[in-house]
Amino acid sequence: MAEEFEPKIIAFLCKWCSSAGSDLAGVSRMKYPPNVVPITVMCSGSVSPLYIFNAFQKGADGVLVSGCHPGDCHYIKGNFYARRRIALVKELIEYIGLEPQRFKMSWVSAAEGKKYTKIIQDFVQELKPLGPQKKLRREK
Amino acid sequence: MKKRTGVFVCHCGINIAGTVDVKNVAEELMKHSDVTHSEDYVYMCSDPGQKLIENSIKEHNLDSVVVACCSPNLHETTFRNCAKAGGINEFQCEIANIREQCSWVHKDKLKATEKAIKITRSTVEHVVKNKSLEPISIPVTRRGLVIGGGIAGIQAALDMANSGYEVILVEKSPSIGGHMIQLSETFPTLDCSQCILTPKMVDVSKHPKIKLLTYSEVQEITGYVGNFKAKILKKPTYVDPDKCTLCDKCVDVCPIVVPNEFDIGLTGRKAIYIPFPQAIPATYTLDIVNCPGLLPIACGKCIDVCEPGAIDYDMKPEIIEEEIGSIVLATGYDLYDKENMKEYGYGKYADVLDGLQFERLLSASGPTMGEVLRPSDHKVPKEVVFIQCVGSRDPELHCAYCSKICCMYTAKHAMLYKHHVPDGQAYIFYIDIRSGGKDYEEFVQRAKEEDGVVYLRGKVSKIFEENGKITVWGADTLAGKDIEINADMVVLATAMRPTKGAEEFAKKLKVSLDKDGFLSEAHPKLRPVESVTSGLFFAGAAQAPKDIPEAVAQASGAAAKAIIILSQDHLFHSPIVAEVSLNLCTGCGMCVDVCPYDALSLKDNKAEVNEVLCEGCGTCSATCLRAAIEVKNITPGQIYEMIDASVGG
Amino acid sequence: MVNLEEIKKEAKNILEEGKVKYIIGYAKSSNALMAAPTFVKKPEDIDKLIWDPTCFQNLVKFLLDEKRKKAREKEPDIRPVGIFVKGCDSRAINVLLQEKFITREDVYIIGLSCEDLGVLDEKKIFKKLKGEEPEKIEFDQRKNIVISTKEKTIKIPLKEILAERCLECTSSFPVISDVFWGDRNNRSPKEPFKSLEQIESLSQEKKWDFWQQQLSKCIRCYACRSVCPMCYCDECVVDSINLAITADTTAEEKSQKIKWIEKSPESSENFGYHLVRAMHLAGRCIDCSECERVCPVDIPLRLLNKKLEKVAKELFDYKAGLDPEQPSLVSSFKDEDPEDFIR
Amino acid sequence: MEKILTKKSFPAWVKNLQSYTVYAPEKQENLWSYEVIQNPDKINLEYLNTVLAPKKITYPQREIFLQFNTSKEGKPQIKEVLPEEQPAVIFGVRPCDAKAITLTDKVFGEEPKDPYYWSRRNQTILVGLTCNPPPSPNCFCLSVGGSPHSKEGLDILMTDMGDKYHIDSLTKKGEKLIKAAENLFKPASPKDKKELEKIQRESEKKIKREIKDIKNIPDKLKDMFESPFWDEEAMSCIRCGICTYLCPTCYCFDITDELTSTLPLKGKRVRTWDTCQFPDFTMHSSGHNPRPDKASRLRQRILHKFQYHVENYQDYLCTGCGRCISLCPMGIDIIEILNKVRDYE
Amino acid sequence: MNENIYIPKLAKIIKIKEEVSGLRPIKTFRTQFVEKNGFSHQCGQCAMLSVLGKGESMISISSSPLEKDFLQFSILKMGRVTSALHETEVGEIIGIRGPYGNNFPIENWKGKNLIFIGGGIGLAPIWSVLHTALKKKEDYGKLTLIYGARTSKDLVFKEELEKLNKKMNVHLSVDVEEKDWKEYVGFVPQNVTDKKPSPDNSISITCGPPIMIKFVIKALEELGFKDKQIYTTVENKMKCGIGKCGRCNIGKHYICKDGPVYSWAELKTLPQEY
Repeated sequence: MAEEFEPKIIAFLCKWCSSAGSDLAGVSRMKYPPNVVPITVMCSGSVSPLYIFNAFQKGADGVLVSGCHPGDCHYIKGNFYARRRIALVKELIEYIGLEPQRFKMSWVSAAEGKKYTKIIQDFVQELKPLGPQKKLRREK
Repeated sequence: MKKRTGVFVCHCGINIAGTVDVKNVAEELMKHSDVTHSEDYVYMCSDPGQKLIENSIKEHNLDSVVVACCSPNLHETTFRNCAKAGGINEFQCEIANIREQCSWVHKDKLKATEKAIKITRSTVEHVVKNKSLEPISIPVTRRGLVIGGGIAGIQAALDMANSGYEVILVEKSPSIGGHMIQLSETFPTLDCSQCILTPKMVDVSKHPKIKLLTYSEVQEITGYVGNFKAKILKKPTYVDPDKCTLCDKCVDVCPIVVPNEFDIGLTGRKAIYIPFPQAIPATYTLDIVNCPGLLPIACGKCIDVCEPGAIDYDMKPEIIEEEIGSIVLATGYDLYDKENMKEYGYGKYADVLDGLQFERLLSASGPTMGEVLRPSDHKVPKEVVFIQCVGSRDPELHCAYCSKICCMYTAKHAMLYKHHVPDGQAYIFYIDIRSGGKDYEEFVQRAKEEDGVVYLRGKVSKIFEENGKITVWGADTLAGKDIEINADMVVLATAMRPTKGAEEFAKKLKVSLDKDGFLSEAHPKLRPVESVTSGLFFAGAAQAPKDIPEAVAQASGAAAKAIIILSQDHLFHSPIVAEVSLNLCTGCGMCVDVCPYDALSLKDNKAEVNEVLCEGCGTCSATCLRAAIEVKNITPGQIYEMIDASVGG
Repeated sequence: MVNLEEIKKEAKNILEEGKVKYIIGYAKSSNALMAAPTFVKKPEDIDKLIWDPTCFQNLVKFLLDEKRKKAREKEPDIRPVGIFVKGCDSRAINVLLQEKFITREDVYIIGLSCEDLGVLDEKKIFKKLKGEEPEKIEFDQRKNIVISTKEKTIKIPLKEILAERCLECTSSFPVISDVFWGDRNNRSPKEPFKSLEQIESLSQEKKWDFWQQQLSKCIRCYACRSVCPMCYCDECVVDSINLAITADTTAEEKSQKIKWIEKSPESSENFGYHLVRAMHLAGRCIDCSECERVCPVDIPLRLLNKKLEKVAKELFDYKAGLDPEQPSLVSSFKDEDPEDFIR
Repeated sequence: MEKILTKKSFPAWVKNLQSYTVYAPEKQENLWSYEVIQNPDKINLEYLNTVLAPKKITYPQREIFLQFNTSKEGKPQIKEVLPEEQPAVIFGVRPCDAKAITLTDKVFGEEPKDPYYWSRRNQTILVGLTCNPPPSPNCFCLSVGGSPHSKEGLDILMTDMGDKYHIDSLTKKGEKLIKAAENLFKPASPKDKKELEKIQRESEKKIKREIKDIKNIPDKLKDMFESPFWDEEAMSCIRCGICTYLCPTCYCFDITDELTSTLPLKGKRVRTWDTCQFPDFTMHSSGHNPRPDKASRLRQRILHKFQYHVENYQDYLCTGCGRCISLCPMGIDIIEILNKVRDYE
Repeated sequence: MNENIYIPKLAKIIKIKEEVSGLRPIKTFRTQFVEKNGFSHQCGQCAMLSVLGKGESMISISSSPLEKDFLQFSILKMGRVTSALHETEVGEIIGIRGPYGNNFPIENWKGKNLIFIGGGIGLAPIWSVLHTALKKKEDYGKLTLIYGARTSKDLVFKEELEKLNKKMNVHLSVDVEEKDWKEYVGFVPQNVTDKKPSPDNSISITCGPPIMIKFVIKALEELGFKDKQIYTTVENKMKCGIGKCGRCNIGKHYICKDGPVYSWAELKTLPQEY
């Protein structure tokens, strides 16, 4: 039997909220699938669309950008810029026909270990039926 | 140059090693061309573990280190210090979080190991492109500036000065004292406001470390934490305080009478005046707006009678430039403009007063020498209606917020009224009573029980004057009936607003304001006295409505924060800051728009980073269309490689 | 009405007075259906200038050349350059002003309203001609185009062959100018984003098939970015053409340049390029649709940029190029920006 | 060997060429392009100029040179990647495009030979079609030594004669194609030949554009290197790659490494088209650029085609297809430029 | 089919020497082919060096063709590939293809005095011909080297230069005055004018930054050198090495094929596009 498809997910987590939230999930020993590799950035506002496209080009099956809730940004308003920018990326990605499920944004505070766990669990579940992302992936 | 990176994989007992094959992680990482050495150990953070890293650095001549262990929040500092001890720059050490983000959240050892390898490799990619950095050192001008001479400003200035730092205290009116000096007695202890404040005012004036600039306004603040420059406009008073003997002759001869601000228009003052008897500095101010003119032909009566020749019509505005290290903003509050409160007859009927006016009526030094008399006919009012929440808690028409102090001062007003007019009757219309605070609830109860103040829960629907009485229509929602009171006087607890002009002033200082126009603190819980701008602190009602003890407490807090800066020769700032590639920058200014710290500006058509202000969030870098700006040690080039490692390619 | 003779008179005046360095306008080219940019330096050459629906090009692009040239000169002539601009072109000038790439003093804007028309779509004409080659064209009363081929002369109502963007244009007159001809009537097309509907209505897979087919044609001649007045970077982020290298750029810096996309015209790389370009034009694209016109392999690039124009309008109420003082789309936000897509 | 093939039989002929990959012009939306043909019944030879010349098949925009694989220890592996053996026939090659292939043949054929080019080229059979009428209003093949019925570079030249094609087989490769379905062809009669001559004569008359006295141009250009002429002509250039990428004769390329994995390091070295019109084409890694502006790059394009190549190979590097004129977004017209050069004083 | 000219041959780095440090570092690499092959070069030729994954860069061969055991390259860290080369260590394997270009016509120079004039890294291509001449000293007349760099720290082959002094005339210079510098201070062309090499029966070979070459030639002309007595090498961006990729041309010449060695007589006739 063929092995079940395991999606590869890149998660850009802001250092102050979402990364701390994922730490909390760890400290609380919550369990989620190991498909996500986190890349901690200073702020969700620093996630350039280039990172997202590049992750897909390099073969990510899903990309998550996660930051502090609006108003809670460690850098005051970085996540507001992120929200606008990511909205554009999301619309564009959908418009060119990439499955919209492959790209997500979330607000995860440092206290939301549970939410982070849930987001990853759901993300993996949603990606599994889609199979590998080949549309934007570079030829190997 | 190719790096010589060491990778150190921690077992954390079974915390990591239970789920992650740490040996395998170490082996896999050895395949990386920049990894010179790789090993695992049971507890990296233990003394022997740290020693091991230190020794490996020396033994293998490493120039960078990745420790794969727990969250960087826990041991980043530990291992960076350890790297430093090994002789390499602390920024050449990065933490791969394979515990919280890996071993603790997974069960499948094979997959967890695979993920741990990716995380660690990603961190190696991060560190190999790290630059060695040194914290940015900022020299500090060890002198403070306090803007606003009310109780908050006075307290902050005294605290800072008593810690041994020079302080400049700037007050826009002719005397310090603020609103507190206008008050009669203070809740809940009913001690006299002037009695407790005047000594502090005197302290300010006498303090060798405090430079007091009254009748002055800060026009511009430039620079950054530790190195601000302030431009202060000192308006001319036309009176030389050194020559003036306070003989009062000038006031006697002055023909001009205008409403007295100190008594909120309940009395008049001359064009040359002392704001109030205990004013600091104790000197006259010639109010140029109301004076007929600075020409002896126009009037010149005061100059004629002034024997010491203290009056000088040629006095010019003066711009004073000061260098300071930290700033406390205590610009205070104003009461809600009477223009907005027409429905209560305020400004229309002489016997409808606001809280501050009533304070003056109660004050022993007030226009009535402490007797409660109606402004209209100087009769003792027998029935007084106090109305709370005038303009507050009314999101549709006025201010949405609670002005916080009105419940207490209204109780105090009613109580003091009863002390002055024992046979009078005090009614208070309220929505609900907010008396959180030490001895506050007891105080309100005392008003109700001992002084028989009648509390009516409900709103007032109409106020009108009839036959020399002020009729108040209202509802008692507890009793469920309409109420009509024919009062002699109505006192409105009007909302507190930020001082007029605060908005403009905030813009000048690039301080952000909240939706109500109060100063916006850096964090509502954890940084309540700090502004987003480093080195700038808030005290008093400028930040939000607050009572005296709160204002004083915050002022001391702000002073302490300001002193933290002043107490150092140099400030150190994280070197993880943005950097502009001048070749690529086209000067579009989008980064300047998004920077929350005003750390970016345009100079010669290129973006320029003020490293001291930059907090390294990187929003500028994602906004820049040309990749002309990036944050050191977390550059797009690093993320690019980290993505590679993270997808396992 | 735009009167060419009046424009020429103005052009002559400003050249004679030395008010401008030269004028960038349109002249006839060897292709009857397309005007060519022309650079008039001498008053006696103004008769070259034309103004009709064949004036496709967004001449604002040439202001970038002018800026580069000025930067190289030791003692540059700082007089402004006169330039013909249509409604869309004027918005490009506004974006350049907004991004401080040019200053208002750099240009003398000769604003020309398209009024109720616009420019031609060559492809639409070719369809009508069914393979015949146009030899001569004339415009009849601003209503029809009269095309003579070897075989015959046909008359086509202009509305039928106007460029798609002109049919969806909401401001067909320059929003910024020094001199102006024509009317300033705001158009309000019923469906300003109609051209997007067809793709938007497709399923995800069909959308992908469409774009995959379109973008795999790309030969990366970069005409789209070369013609775009908003693509003024010396060095494109996705494709480091190293123009920004100077004598003091260190080897380290050069070697660390990121290759976001490869030179190979593979699907992934083509998508990489066009997606990033679309993102970079979000809130900046002024829909001159030059990118689409110049594309030799007919990729409907306008539909990419137009989509983000629509998103910007609908989600953020933002339209590019209307006001040089407004902050850019991505360097601003509103508290109430939508976030229903965020968990 | 001259033969006649009825149009009806044409698909049958193509069907007999199963051992080849068959390319022919195909209309995709609004533009013509050479594509692999699955259904010979659908070949339409009444086509205009394709946007990309058949050079996209003989000299594809991207060619993998080699694959590599390295590790921290041990020596790197390099694997040569030559194009697969796959004989191909291209139908409907315009004589100008065929001539262009002969020009690139010379460049890539000069020692040392380019192995990638030749492994494709050796297996490609070019079946041309006389241009009657010309496929583009900007055709000027006659001016550069070509003609609408030139046989140069072709293996077979077909000429449309109404309901039939005249098939002129020019090389052994061409013969082989005809032999694959010999029974479909019949010999051309003298009448056919006469008609052919007429058609060909007429086809020449249909070429509208020309460069007069082109012979003088190479010499003229020699003295114009420093001329401000180029600044003027290049004013409206936007430095895109259309003119060169679409040119059937332009052959400049770049070689770059592309990674497919970083640990272990794996990737490939590829050749891609490049163009003298891109600013970085000649930029040294120091930042110094011998051709720093668009004027010098336009000059290079013209001089390469009409001076340097003539000096090196005694032929223009231009076959008059007119693509660069038709598709220049700014209306830059090489014929006009050359005419101006000729008249330049 | 012949050998594929685009496939590099593997070569091991057997020695690395840091010549110049700082912001514009230069290292000399000695390489040996992993497998024997027919690679054989002549003075003045170049080779295409590969760092897999980074790309290729054309570098002039600085060792003499008479040296059969290794190939030597002196490389200024400049861009992506040269930076990667600078990161390599002894024992690592790189790719080499070539040799490319023409060569100095040293056979024709027999019996003549040779004057080598170099600036900075420009000594590398000269080094090959200089050493060849040295090895066959008897075939040539007087040998002179005039060489300079910005500062003494930027001079390449410092130790060899010292030894060279015994075998030929060596005149070093630095652009600006510095402590303990006993030789000439000033630009290389000035040093040429100062040292006044005689044009009689001489050939001068010069290489360095374009601006230096220009003024050296002027200085030589003033000293009476004829165009045919002056040789130089030129540089342009190269990719294929065999005159096909179309980018290194100056006029009809492709430097990788028809150059890089030119006599001033030839170079003068070409457009100034390098």
